[in-house]
Amino acid sequence: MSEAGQPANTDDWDSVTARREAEALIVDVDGFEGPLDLLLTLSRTQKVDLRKISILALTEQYLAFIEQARQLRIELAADYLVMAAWLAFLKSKLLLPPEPGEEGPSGEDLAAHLAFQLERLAAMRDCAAKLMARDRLGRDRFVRGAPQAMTTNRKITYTAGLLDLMQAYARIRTKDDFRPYVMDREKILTMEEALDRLRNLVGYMGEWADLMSYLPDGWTTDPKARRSATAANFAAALELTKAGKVEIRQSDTFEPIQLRRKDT
Amino acid sequence: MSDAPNKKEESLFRAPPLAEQERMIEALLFASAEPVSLSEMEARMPHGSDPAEALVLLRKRYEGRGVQVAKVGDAYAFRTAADLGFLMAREQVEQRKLSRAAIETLAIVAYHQPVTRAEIEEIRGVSVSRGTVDQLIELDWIKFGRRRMTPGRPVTYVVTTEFLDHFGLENARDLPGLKELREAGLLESRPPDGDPEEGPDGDRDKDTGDMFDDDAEAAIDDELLDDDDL
Amino acid sequence: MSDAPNKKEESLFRAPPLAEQERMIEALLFASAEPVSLSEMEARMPHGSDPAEALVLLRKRYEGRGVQVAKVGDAYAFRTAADLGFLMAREQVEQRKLSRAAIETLAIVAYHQPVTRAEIEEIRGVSVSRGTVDQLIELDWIKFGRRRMTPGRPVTYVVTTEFLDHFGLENARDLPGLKELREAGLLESRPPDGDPEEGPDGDRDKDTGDMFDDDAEAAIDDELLDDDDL
Repeated sequence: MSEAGQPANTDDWDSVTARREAEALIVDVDGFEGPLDLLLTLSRTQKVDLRKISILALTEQYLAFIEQARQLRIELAADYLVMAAWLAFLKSKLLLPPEPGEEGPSGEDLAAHLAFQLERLAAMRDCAAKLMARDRLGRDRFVRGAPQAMTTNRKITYTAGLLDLMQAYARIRTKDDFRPYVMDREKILTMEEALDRLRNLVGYMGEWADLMSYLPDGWTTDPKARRSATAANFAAALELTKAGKVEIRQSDTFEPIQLRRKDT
Repeated sequence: MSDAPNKKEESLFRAPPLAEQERMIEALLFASAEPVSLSEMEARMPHGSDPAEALVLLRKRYEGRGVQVAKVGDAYAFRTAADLGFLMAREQVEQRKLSRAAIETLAIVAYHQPVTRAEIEEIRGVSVSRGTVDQLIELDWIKFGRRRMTPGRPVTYVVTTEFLDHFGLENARDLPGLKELREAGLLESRPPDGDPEEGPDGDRDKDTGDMFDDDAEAAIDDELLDDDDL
Repeated sequence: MSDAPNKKEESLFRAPPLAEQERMIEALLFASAEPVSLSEMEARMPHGSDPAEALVLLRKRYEGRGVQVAKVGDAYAFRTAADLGFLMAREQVEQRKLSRAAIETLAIVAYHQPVTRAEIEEIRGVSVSRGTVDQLIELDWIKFGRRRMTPGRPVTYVVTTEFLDHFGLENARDLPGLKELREAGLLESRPPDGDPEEGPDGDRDKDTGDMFDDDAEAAIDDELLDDDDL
């Protein structure tokens, strides 16, 4: 698929023009964006489709370039030297028959990969140029010159129901002699107890309110008590729903369960 | 390459078709930060253009549309149609739960109004931050009541009509008393030793009583005008 | 005060006629310099409006006009027609001179997204300087994408809506030559297999395929929400 295996064609390289080009390259070495960029530029001297490029010839060109740069005492970044070493290795792989039992990719595979990298970089350069040549905003296409302020007024409404208010008041008024609910079975709220309590609260249930807001005080912090109270309250709420006293709803799985008085 | 100058030269002699001029003005008015005058349009458009004529077409095209070509002084600009201004301002309502301090303060004002800040603090047992009171005032749930005729003439707080609306009450006196709260299961602890009958109609009857009569309401307004405490 | 809820309720049942919705979108898009998303339109328009449907009408109406409705990602904006850019010399924004490295990096991000820094370096054969990426991020043309689930969990880069807007692209799939590049196997990390049986669309199909498929696109959006690296 590539001509990598064929002997190097160095005729071009020897021509005066090619030499001049190479010298120009050396003077411009700072202008290169790394060894791959240099390789891509060198490959243009082959004047063939990148898919048909001779990697071996390119390798020769690159190594010659590095050698010249050294003679001219131009300091080259380490990347360039690493690439040179790698290309020298590639060259030997391409020229020598594989050692029996050798592992790893063949010289042809490596050469094909390098050709692919060059083609890919060239393609990206092409794309970049096409991209920059598009009808661009602020150059060819324009936005509204006098945009109008579109405002979003974030209005915060605070929710508080009558129940919250009364519970808050009750909490304050009974703070002094407050003591947690003590029962025979600590931290267990029975369904009957929850039902009794909820039944009394039904009268104050106006709008949809979270079932959890009906948990008795002192049952909301301790996880065990809270779990029990939640379960009992839920069962009680179902009972009341069954009895037609309240309506119950849940918008989605794991969403809050809400209650309200059923108007009869 | 050689086409471009020719084309340009050509346009020196032949003005673009009117429909094309209309497009140009449309783009110009759209992209310009300021209204554009006829002379400026002419200066920007290809030689021989007649912006005035094209503008007539453009204005007609936008008649009844969501934006309109408006004349501003002797210049022109796109403006949102007057009836669609409401689209530009958007209200986003966010619901938040009232803080415990706020709900407690509110409850105390509701049950004890008119009540001074010192009294609120006494009942809650903690100091009431300025922010909490401000928030409730901003929510339109409490307002300043008549000054208490005691040393320092402290300002009092009362609940508002909006408060009653929001909580679905006819009157703050309709709030259930402690006894009812207890019966409703809202008080988990044993009855306090204090007056079991204590509620909004408790021993502050007199104070509360005059809270909602017309005199008091009028007084409140006065208050706000000469209150230098705020 | 009591009117408001009624009015709102009414609109729940009657959306404005489509022509009216089209006017509204026209006004909204004219008012904004930034693309406006469908959900933003919906939030601003009366309840029950269907901006997507009205937009079809609006886009058609502006076909060939001096300003056009451009689709940018899932948002829309009016932009002046590209052929009229010459009129807007005054509005022209000086385009920041980008280094070759920046331009190439941008192209690589656009065509290979989501792409890691190491991959960019692999394609360019040179390390990417911090400044190059910073510059592109500052221009709002690239942003962080989801971390790659490979050792080290490297961050990836993707292009932004501003990028699409700037270069007049509806979405990243519209990049010029994208299809050809993919078919030539140039968006992959390895050369197409030499095996003639397989062709360039051989067994790495899957790898390449998902670069721009819906999952990947969706992932990009998710990214921004949960990326804690920003």
